Amino acid sequence: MIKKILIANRGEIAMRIIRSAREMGIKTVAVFSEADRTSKHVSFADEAVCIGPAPSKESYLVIDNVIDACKQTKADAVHPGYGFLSENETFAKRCKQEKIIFIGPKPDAIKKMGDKITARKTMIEAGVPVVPGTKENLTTRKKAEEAAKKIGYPIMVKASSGGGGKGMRLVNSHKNLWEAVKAAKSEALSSFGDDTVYLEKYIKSPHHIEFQILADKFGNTIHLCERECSIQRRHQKIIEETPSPLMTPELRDEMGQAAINAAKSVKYVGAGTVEFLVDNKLNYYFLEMNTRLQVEHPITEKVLGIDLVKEQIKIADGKKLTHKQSNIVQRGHAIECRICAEDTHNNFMPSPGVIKHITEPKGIGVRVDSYVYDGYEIPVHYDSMISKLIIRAANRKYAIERMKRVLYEYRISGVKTNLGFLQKIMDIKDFVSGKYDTHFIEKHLNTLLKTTRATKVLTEDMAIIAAYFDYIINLEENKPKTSGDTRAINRWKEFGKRKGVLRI
Amino acid sequence: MIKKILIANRGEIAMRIIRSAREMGIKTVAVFSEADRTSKHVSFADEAVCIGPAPSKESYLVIDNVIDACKQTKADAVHPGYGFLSENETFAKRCKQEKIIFIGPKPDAIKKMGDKITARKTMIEAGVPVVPGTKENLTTRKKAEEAAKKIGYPIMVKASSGGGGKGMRLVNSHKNLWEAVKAAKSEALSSFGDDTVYLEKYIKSPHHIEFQILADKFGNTIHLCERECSIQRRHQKIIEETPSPLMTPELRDEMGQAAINAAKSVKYVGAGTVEFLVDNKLNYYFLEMNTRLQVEHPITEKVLGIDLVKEQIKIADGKKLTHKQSNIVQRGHAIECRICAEDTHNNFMPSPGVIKHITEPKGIGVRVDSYVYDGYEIPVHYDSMISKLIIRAANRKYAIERMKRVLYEYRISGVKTNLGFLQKIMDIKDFVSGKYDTHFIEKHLNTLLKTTRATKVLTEDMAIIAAYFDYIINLEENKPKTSGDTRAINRWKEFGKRKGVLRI
Amino acid sequence: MAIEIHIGDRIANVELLNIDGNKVQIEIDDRVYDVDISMIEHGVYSLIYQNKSYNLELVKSPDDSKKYEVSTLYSTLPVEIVDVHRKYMKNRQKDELDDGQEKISTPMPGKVIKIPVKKGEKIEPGQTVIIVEAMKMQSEYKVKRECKIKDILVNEGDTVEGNQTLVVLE
Amino acid sequence: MAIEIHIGDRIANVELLNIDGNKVQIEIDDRVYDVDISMIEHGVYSLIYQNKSYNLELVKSPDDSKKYEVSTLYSTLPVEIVDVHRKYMKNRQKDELDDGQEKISTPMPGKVIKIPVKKGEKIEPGQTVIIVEAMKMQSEYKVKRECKIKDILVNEGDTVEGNQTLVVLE
Repeated sequence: MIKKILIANRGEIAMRIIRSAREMGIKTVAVFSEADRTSKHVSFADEAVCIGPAPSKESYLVIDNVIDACKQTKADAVHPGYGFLSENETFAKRCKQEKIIFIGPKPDAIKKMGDKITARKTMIEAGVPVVPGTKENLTTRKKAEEAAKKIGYPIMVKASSGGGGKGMRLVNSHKNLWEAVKAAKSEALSSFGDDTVYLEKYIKSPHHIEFQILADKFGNTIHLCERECSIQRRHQKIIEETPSPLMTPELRDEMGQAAINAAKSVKYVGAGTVEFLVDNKLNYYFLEMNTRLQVEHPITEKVLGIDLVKEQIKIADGKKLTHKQSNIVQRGHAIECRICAEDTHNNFMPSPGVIKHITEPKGIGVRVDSYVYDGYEIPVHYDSMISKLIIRAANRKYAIERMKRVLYEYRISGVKTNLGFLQKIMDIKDFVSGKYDTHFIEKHLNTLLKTTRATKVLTEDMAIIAAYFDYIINLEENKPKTSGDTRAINRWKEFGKRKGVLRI
Repeated sequence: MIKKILIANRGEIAMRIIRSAREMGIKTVAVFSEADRTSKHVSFADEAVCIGPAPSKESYLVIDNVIDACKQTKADAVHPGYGFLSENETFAKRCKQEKIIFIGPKPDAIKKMGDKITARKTMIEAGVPVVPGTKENLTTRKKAEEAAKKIGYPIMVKASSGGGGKGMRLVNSHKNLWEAVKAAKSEALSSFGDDTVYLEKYIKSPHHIEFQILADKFGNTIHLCERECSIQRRHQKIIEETPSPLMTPELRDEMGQAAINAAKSVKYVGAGTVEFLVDNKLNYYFLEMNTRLQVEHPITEKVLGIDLVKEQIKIADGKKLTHKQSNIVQRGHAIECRICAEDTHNNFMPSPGVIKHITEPKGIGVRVDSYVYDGYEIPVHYDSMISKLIIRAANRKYAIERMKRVLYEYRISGVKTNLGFLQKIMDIKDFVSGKYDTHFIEKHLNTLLKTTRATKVLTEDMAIIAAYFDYIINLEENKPKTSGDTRAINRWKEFGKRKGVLRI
Repeated sequence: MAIEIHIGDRIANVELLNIDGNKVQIEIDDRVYDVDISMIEHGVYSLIYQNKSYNLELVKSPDDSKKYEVSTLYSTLPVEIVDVHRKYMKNRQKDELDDGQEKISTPMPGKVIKIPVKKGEKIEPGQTVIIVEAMKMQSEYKVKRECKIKDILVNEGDTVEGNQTLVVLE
Repeated sequence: MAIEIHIGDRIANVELLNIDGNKVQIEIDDRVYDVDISMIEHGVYSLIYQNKSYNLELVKSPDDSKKYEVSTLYSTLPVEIVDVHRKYMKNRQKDELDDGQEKISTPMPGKVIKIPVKKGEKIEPGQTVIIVEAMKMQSEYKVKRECKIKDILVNEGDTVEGNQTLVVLE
């Protein structure tokens, strides 16, 4: 029985894991870098260990330090969250050596799915459709051109160890091919230390649809339906929904079975996600498998009523799956928006800083997974995602209405966020009708970046009045105090008591 | 089509109604008393109208003022919430006269269900089981004693217009009967202006179980399963759950059908609740019908995925029900705790005041319906309930684990609350095993009021250290300022920068 | 110099030994603690001691900057900083309390419903002096000893503050 | 005396006419408003005007107590209080801006990755002067005009604050 879990992560996902562990009566250990002493996961966990300086490479990514923290606190299991060490084969192996339960798949599954060419080969053997392309590293111009001819242009050149859009090139014709391959190889070598690249047919109007998988140690593997993740900027998802507007019950069964086959082919254990590209004709192709919990896992939890972190822990503890495939039915519709501290008008550049005031949306069907608070300074060292806004409603129409309501209810001041950008997406016709692919943001960027519709003079005037009074109250505040009460609200009341005409 | 709803209420229920109306694109109007200018529903609504001084009798209960506010703002519908005017036949009639849509049943249904003797008679005619007892007002000693003999002791004397435990007497034997009747009559007259009382058999170990009803204007009536509400203090519910631990699928069907029959017998339209007493042998008896939304409606929303306020509005707008009885299936388990500003050690006496700081629980399966915020002063004029904590999980065991987690995560400082009392209930064996009736709080009161288990010296020492530093920082603060930065956290940082030994 | 801090019934002697950024060394009775302390939000402190993480929320008494309620995850503790002046006052207060009940006040704001006694009236133990209503609930305030109504400071129908003296006894 | 308040491009003349508790009378340009104004939380105001409820959240600029961002339910507006001194400064600043770019700074904190120029070096329009990384994203800062590197105030590997001057041009 797992008694104490160390969470080798930070931010909202550390909070999320602590919550489920606490419900199960399991103690939790937070690790933190020197930049994260005031992060919420540190004070929220039962124990906390500092594992190094601010940069991830010197703290969250240092396997020795994480293992040390486990030993110090006698944690018998590690949950890696997403990012950081979550898909690191060496870390998973090391945990095994040290007899610490790694809450995730076996090192071999991580390895096989981590290398794209190996994954492609494994899928082909398992009968899972992959995008037509090559199975080997491209070494000569001749081989590359022959392979490309077979596949047909346009073609994608991809790095085998790649991710996040790096080491990728789109090639439209024969004459640019070899140059693109060379460029991709050079970028891949400098980014991932591996220049292996391969070719894939370019899928037009692709939809990014993924299937959640759960597998126990006894070979029972089920899928928990799909998530539609085509709304992306800079190759990163910002809105996910389930069910996918593109999905049919038949296709769900078929793709779900393909995802199960993919997982079984690497003897997968735990929670994982099989990502597919789907074209407009509903042809689907294996893209990659993420051997960890996904950022967007809560939308699955919302429509299925299942706690995925609890399931992960139970599986790691050697328990059998209690859910059967036949009982997995989505109810209603869920959407997630990722709230990022970023400047949408400046190429989505991160915008860290001090959060002045947060008002989080509440009420029916809303879940906010966040880790920031009033006065918190977002560190410059890590990701710009500060919160996930997840809603569920009875159907897709209601879900969009609810997401609009909560996006307007959400207020974050002090840093720039993408809240306004997300609000506008909810009004775009293609989104409302569910007709979109991964080109959505690109296609609608002009509309999305347009300055907010003209505000009415009346609203402007109210803003002027509020600013005017705040300014005056602050002038008063800087005068010598007559009262000991420093609560702003009472200062205001005192200010209001003075009847008569005030002139400045 | 309803375009603008005035919410004739305050607090969390006003917020809850505004949220659903906003999702439907309907404008909202808040009304407020002079004591509620800074209440959240006022700034949250699109419009706001002051309807009188602090006491409810001079504001929220004044029909003319509410109708005036509707006319001023051209609201075409009124949602009465719960309490205040929600079960006031005169108000419902007046709305009809003024051509304002009253979001609730017709005045006649309110009237019939509002008078307990009339309700009992109506139920008997409709074939709904009622507690054995009398159907007429008791006027003479002889009649009372004859009727009591037929029913058998112990017996309850109840006021026909009664509620909240007033005008009720338990009688164990013949010789105390007439005295109890006279006492109940006198109390009923002074409390409700009506001395009509009747007799009912006293049900031992009663469970309070209610069924949610939805009915449209076309005669379609369905039930939305039960809520178990037996955990009560001072005759008021504090914890509700669904499904009821007592329920069987057969009993659910039977009682659900009885609830539907009860609603149909008064041509009920809208959302309503039929309350039953159930004994340990699963005999059930009609208790009363609440012709409005209940405080505890969110647990039904959680297990069914249906927005009850949206349903109310759609029905009032003349839409047909879209849900079918066969599709109404509870998924998982939901619990609600009512968070009250009260002194549990002093007979649950209300404890209003200024809220200093709130940390609301978050994460998977949690919903908090509240209206208070940091610095808000709870008015002395209204109810002491400041928040509702609602959770859902896959089963009852997980639900209790989750409720424990979120009760500890919830922090409210500045006023006394019942959070600690609720935490203890989650540990009581009878609650955990689901074996409880309406005597639960009474039975376990001693355990529930025991001072929290002894804190460890280590924890005490940590509390001492925190208090020590806070005290020192505040001493520093009162010295002339050297920095313009007034944020406490930065003062702390400055304080920390000074290395070396500090002596006081 | 060490100071005295009361926590419930316990009296602890506290001395700060060293401070270096967030790391402090502090002695409580005979135990020396090396603690990493940080203020997270206003009044919310995070302490880490031997890897254990403590999240403590402090509420200062509105009337008294030396009295706190400190909430941990599982309990709320009353803490009071005691200096020399405070010690003298505490002893004095104790003497006064021994003399018995001197006034009637309510712990919370409310409305005076009824005052069934008059100024100068002699009353018996257990007799009701005033009835106050708050949030729909009425509370009767009774005297514990035989005494005389020295003064009545409020009228029926008045709205009163928490801890306001309503009736003075002698 | 009226004061000037800028909101985006608009310049409004504002004069407070009367104040009575929460009720204020204020003139903006030619319109007179009777408004019920209340501070709810720190920096959050509730205004009621002709029954319309406005919930406005104000964020003061950290560097400038006269600059605000005011958020309504649907938009965020830049508001600036302008007095005589401020007016003079604004005009002066405008003149300076016309002279062109004088320094390179970054809008957010980050880490200096590379400085491909040297002090005293003459550079062309569009040439990269410094590369700064924040939150896994690198940004190149380029010059708009032909100029000379007057001074470099940071080193490669340095952590920099938002709005800190990194390189001075001439």
